Amino acid sequence: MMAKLLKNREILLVVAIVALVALIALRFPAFVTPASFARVYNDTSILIILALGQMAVILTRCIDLSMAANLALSGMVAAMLNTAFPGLPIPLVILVAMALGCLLGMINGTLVWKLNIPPIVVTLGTLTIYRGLIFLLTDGKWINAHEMSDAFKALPRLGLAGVPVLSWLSLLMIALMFLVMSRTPLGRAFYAVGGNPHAAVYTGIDVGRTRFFAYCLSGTLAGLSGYLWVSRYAVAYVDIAAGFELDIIAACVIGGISIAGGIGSVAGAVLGALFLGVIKNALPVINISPFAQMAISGTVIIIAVAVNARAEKRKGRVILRKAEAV
Amino acid sequence: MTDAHLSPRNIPDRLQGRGARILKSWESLLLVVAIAIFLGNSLASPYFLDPWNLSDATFNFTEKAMIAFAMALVIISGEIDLSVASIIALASTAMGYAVQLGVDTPALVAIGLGVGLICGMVNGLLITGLGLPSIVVTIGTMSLFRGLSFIVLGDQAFTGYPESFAWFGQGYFWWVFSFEFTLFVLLAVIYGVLLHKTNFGRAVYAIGNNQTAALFSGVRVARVKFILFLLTGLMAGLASICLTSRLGSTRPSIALGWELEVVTMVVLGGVNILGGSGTIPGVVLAALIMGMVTFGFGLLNVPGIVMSIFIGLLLISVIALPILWQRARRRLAH
Amino acid sequence: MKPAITLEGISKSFPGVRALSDVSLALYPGSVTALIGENGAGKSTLVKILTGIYQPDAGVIRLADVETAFPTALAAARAGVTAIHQETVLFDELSVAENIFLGHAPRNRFGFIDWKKLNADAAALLHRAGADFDPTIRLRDLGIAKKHLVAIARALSVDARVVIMDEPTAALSHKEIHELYALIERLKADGKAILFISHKFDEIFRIADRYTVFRDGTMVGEGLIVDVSQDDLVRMMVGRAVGSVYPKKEVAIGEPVLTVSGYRHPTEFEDINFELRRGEILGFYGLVGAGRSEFMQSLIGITRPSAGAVKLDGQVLVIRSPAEAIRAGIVYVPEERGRQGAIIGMPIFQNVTLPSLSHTSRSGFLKLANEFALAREYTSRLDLRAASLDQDVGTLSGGNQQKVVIAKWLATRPKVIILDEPTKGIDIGSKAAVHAFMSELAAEGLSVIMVSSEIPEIMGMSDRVIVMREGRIAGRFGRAELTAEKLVRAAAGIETQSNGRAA
Amino acid sequence: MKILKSLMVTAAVAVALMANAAHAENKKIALVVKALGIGFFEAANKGAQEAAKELGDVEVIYTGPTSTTAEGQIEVINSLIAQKVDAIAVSANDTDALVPALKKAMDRGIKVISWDSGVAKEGRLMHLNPSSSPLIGNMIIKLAADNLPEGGDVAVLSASATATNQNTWIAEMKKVQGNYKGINVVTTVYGDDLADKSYRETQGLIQSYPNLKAIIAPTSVGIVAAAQAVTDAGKIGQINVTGLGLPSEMAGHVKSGASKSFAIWNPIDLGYSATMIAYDLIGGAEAKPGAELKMGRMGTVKLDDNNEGAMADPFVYDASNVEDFAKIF
Repeated sequence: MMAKLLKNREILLVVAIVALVALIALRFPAFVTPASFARVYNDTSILIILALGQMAVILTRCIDLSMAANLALSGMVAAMLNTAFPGLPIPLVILVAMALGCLLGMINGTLVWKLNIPPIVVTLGTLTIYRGLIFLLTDGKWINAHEMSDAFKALPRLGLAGVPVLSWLSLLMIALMFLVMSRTPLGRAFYAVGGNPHAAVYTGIDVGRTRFFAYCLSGTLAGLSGYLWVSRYAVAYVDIAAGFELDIIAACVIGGISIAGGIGSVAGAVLGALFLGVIKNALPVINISPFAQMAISGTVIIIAVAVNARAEKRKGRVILRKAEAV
Repeated sequence: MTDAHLSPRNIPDRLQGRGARILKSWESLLLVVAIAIFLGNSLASPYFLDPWNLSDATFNFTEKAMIAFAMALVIISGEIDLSVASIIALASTAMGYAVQLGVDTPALVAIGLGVGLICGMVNGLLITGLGLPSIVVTIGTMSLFRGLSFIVLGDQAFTGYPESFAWFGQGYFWWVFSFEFTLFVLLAVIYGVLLHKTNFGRAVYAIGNNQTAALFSGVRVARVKFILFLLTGLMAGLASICLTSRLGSTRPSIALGWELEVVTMVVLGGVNILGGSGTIPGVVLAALIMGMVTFGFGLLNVPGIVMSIFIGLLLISVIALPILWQRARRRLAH
Repeated sequence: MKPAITLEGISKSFPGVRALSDVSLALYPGSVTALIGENGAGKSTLVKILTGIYQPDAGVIRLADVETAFPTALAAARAGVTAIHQETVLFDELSVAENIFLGHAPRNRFGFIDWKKLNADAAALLHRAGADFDPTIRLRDLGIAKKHLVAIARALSVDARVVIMDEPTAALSHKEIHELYALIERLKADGKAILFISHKFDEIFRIADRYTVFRDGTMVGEGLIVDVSQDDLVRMMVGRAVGSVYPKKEVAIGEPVLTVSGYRHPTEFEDINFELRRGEILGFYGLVGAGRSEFMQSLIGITRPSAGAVKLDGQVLVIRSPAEAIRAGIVYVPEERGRQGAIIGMPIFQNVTLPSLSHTSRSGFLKLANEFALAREYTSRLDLRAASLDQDVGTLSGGNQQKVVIAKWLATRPKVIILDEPTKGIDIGSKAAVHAFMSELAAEGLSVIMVSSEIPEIMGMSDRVIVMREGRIAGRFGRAELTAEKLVRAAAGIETQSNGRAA
Repeated sequence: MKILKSLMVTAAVAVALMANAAHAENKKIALVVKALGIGFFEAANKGAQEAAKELGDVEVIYTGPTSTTAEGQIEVINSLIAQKVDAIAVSANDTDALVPALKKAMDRGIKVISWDSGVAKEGRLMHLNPSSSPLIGNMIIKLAADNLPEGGDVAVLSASATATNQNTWIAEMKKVQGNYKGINVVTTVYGDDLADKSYRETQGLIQSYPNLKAIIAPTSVGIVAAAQAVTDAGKIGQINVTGLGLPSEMAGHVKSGASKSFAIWNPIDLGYSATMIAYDLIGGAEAKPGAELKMGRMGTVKLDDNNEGAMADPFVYDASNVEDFAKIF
C-alpha cells in the first residue's frame, strides 16, 4: 500500500512539500499559519496559471519557451490600453490581454502545426520576437504605477472572502483546466498526442491541430498572467518576467510532467509550482541568503527528474514464471 | 519504395557531383545571407568597412561560437546543454576566487578549463549515467551552477586579475587578429575535422539519427555522449576565460542568457534541433551572421533588442521559407 | 449477397511512387477476405485509404451502395470502418476504457466526458472480446496479449461494419492466435465484413473465405479460398512460380566455435547451455515472448546476465557492450529493423561501415574511399537494389533495408552471426535472397544462430534447433529428427499442447 | 533562388531603413545609460538634448542596452568606438567590467566620463556624482529618521548588488548611522532594479521583520515597488517607504501615505551637466585633480583626488511639493 502510494508522483510531491514546510517551521514557526500559506499561495498564483498552460503544451510533446515573453507583451498592451483609455472596464482589458495572448500562442501553434518546425525552435524564435515587439511598441519606456488607473491595479488585490482575487483567479483556472483535461475530448487528446502521436492519428485525432490548441491554451493563460503580473507589480516594461519561462518549465518538471510528453496532471503542475513558491517565499524568512535560492531550485529540479525517471523506467519483460510470482 | 526496377550489382557511389551537393546545401543559403548582410552593412554605415572596427566586432560572437561548436555536436547527437552560460559563471567565479589567493595566469587558465570540465562531467554523469533527459537535467544544472556562483559571490565582484591574464580577451595575435578570433578559427577547423572527418564524428551522427541502432552497431553511445558533454563543459570553460579576461572582473550574472543565443546560433547554422544532421561550416556562417547583424545594428545605434527580433525572424524564416517554397512549387507542378 | 463496402478504381500516388493504380476490392458481411501481397504491393496504402488516413487520388468508396468519402480517420470510424493494426496503436498512459473510447467517448448533457458510462461500456465490450479485466487500469500495466484484446474491444466499440486486421497475429503467441481465431468466428457470425492481412499462408487457409492478391499496386487476382492452392497464390503474388524456397546447402559441421554455459538473468531467462559449431546454422524456435531475443541481446552485452560464461574458440569472453561483441567476432542482426537495425537518415554506405569504421579508417580519421569499397562489396553480395550508395537508407523498401542491415554486420567479418527474425516483414523475393545468402555464409565456415518464429523457415534452414519456452531451453532437435509437431509441443509445453498442428 | 533574392532584398531594406545621415561636422557625444526606458535616464536624456541645443554643434547619441547588464553596455560601447564618437558619458552597470572597453575607447582618442553610476578610475577621465555621496548617505537615513522620533527598525532595499552608486551611498549611510539615535538598520536586500523582484523582496522584509518601521530604497525602481508592496500588505502608516525616487512615479504613493517623503536630484540637470563636461573635455579641457570643468548653466564642477566631482545637493519632495514636480520629471 505504502509502496503504491509512493509511486504516485502527486502524493510524493505533497509529502515533499509537507516535509519542506515542516523543515521551515523548525526555524521559523510563524511560516506555518493560514495567513502565511494564503500569502505564499497568492504569490505563486501567476506561476501556477502559467504552469497549467505549459503543462498542456508539454503533454503534447512540445514546449513553449515564449510564455514569459507572451506574458510581457500581453501585459504591456493591457497597461497601454489602460493608460490610453482609463475608462475602459477592466474585464474588457483582461479579455484583450487574453485574446492577444491567444493570438501569440496561435502563431506558435501554426508554425508547429502547418510548417512542422520543431517547437523548441519556434518558441525560441518567437521568444525574442515577442519581447522585441514590446520594445518597438514602447521605445523601451516603462509604464509606471501612477500612469495606471486605480481600478486596473486594484483588481488582483481585491479581497473576496478574505482571499485576494488573484488567488481566486488561479483557483478558477485550476478548476477549469481540471475540467478541460479530464472531461473534454481535447484534454484527452493532449494525452493521446503526447503518449503516442502515431497511434493518435489512427484514432482520428489530428496531432497538429491538437498541438495548435495546446499553444492557444498556453497563450491565453500567458495573456491572463500578463494582466495579472502588470497590475500586481504595478509596472510594465520590456524585461518583466525575463527568464521566467525556465521557472515555468521547472515547475512542470518538478510536478512530474514528462518532457517526453503524455505524462502529467493538473495536480502535478500546481504542486510543482507551489513547491517552487514555498522555497522562494521561505528562504528570506528563514534567513538563508536569497543568493542560495537559485542553487536550491536547481538541485530540486535534478532530484525531481531523477525521481520521476525512476518511476517511469520500463522494466524488462518478465518471462521466467518464478520471477513473475515475486 | 519502387527500387526494384533499378539494375542490381552496379550501384554508383554517389548520384550527384560535389558541386551540385554544395550548391543545394543549407550552407550556401547561409553564405548568401551572410554576404547580403555584409553588403547591407557596408552600404548602411561608413564605419563598417574598417579592419579595426570589424576586428572589434568579432568579440560579439567569438566566445559564443566556441561553445556553439561543441553544442552543435551535442545537438546533432540528439541532446542539448542549456547549462553552458552557467558554467561560464561558475568557472569565472572559481578563477576570481583563485585570483584572491594570488594564483598566477597559467594556473587560472587551468582552473577555468578544469571547472568547465567538472561541470561537463556532472552533466554527462547525470545524463548518460542515470539516463535522464538532457533538456531537463541541464535546466537544473543551469540553476545549480549559477546558483553556486551566487552563493560564493553574492553581491560581490572579483577583480584584480593579473595583467598577463588580460591577453586572452583583449590581446591580439597578429595585426587586427585578436587572440579570441584566432582561437575561433582554430576551433572551427578542429571541430570541423572532428565532426566531418573522424570516426567519432560519424558516431555522433549515428547516435543522433538512431541511438538504439547505433548502440547495436557497436557505437559506445554512453561514452560518446559523455565526451560531448565534457567538450561543451570544456568550451564553456574556455569561453569563460576569454570573457572574464575581456571584462576583467567576475559577477555571478556574467553571460546571463547566453545559452539561448548559443542554441540559436547552432540552429541557425542548419543543425537539426532533433538531432542527426548539421555541419560546422554552417555554424561558422551562423556565428558570422549573428556577429555582423549585432555589429551592423549597433553602428546605427539600434538597440540590441531590435536586432534580437531580426535574429528571431531569421531563425524561423530560414527554416520556414524552404518548406513554404517547396510547397508552392509542388502546388504549381500540379 | 451485397458487399458491405466496395472500392472501385482507387489510385494513389506519392512523390515518385505510384502506390496504387486502379484497384478494386469488395468486402462482404459475415465473410473474411484475405489481402495478400508482397511488401510494397500497396496493402498498407489501401488500409490507410479505408481508414481515412490517406485520400485516394481517384476512385470511389461505396458503403452499402452509397458513394462516400472518408476525409478523416474519425469519418471512417463513424462510418463503421475500423482497423486493428500491426503494431498495437494504443496509449500506455491512458486507462483501458479510455483507449477503447478515445475519440468517441460518451458525453453527458453538458458535453463533458461521462466517465461512469465510459467505464461501464468498456467493461461490456471487453466481455464481448472475451476479456474480463478492470477497464480502469492503465494500459501500461497490461501484457502484450491483453493489449491486443483492448485493441479488439476498441474495434468493436465503434459498432463496426468493416473490421480490418493488419497482420494481427504478428505479436501473438500460439494460444493467443487460437483465441483470435475464435473471436474472428464470432465477428463473422455477427455479420461483420473482415479484411485480413497476413503473410502466413496456413493462417489464411485456416480462416479466410475469400482472397484478393495485390502486386506492385494493382489487383492481380481474387476469388474464393476453396478454389485456390497455396502455389497459385504465391504465383500471383510474385508473378512467377517459386521453386525451392529454402536453399539450405549441406555443409560439413566443424569444431565448436561458441560455447554458452549457465547463462541466466533474474527475470528473463535461465539455464541456457549450448554450443555452436563452425559452419552450423542453429535455429532458435519459440513463441513470441519466450525470451529468445532477450537472451541474444545479453549475449552481445546489451543487458547483463546475472551468471554464466561464454567461450569463443576456447577463450573465455566477457562481453559488456555490443562494441566488445563485434570486436570479439559475435554480431547480432536485431529483429526490429526500423528501431535497432537501420539508421534512417544516414546514407547506405555509412550504415554498412558503421561497425567496421576501425577497419576502414586510419587512426580515427575517416577514409571515404575505403568505406565505399567495403559497402559496395557487401551490398552487391546481397544483391541490394538502390540508386546510389549515398542514398538515405530510409528511401529503400523493407527488404532492401534488411539487406543493408545484414551487410552492415557481415562487413565486420564475424565468426558468429545471430540473425533475429531475419525475414520478418519482408517480401518473398528478398526473403529468398536472405536465405540463400545465409546458406552461403554457413558454407564459408561462418556459424549462424537464427531466431525465428516461422516453422517452415526453422525447418528449412537449421542444422539443429533449440526451442525456448518461458525463458528456458525446452527442447533440442537435430535436423534429422525435426518435425513441426515436436517443435510446437516443446514450444507450447506438453500440457497446453493441442493437436500438434503448426500455427 | 527566389527565396535567396527576397531574403537579400529584405535584409538590405531593413538595414537601409535604419540608416540616417549623420552630420560629420558635429561633435558626437554618446550618453550611455544603464538600460533604455528607465524614467530617470529618459529625463537625463532631456537634459543632454537641452545642452546639445545650447551648444549648437553637438549631436547627442542616447543609447544603452535593453537590460542592465555589463555585457550589453560593452557591445554598445564597442559600436560607439567604431562610429568614432568624440565622447562617451556612461552610467555604468558594473564598475570594473566596462574598464577594458572604455580604456580602448580612450586609446582611440575618445573622451570618456562616467556619471550617476561610476566606473573604476582607470576607465574614465572623470566621474560626475549627482551629489556628493556623503550627502546622499546622510540624506536617505535622515529622511527615515525624521519620521521616527522614537527610533525603530529600518531596512534597505537596494538595486542590483553590483551597482556602484548604491553601494557607496549605503556605505556612507552606515558611517553616519550613529548620529540617529534608535535607528537600527537591520538588513540590506537587493531588487536588481526589477519591479517584481523588488516587490517580492519587500514582502520578505515585511514578513521577516514584524517591527519594521521604514524601508530605505535609494533607487527609483525599488522605492516604487516597495511602496506598492507596503500598500498591498496594508501597512500604510506602520511602514514608511523613503529613499530616492522620481516625483512623477512617487506622487501617488506620497498621496496615499505609503511614502511620507523622498529625495532626488534633478536628472535633467545631471544629463545636461554630463554633456557639458564631455564637451568641455573635447574642447581641450583636462581632467585632473583640482581642475574645474564647465557645466553651462550649472556652473562648474571641481574634481577631487579621484577625479570625481559632485553636481548639487539632493532635493526633498513631500506632499507639499510633489505634485508640482511630477509634471516635470
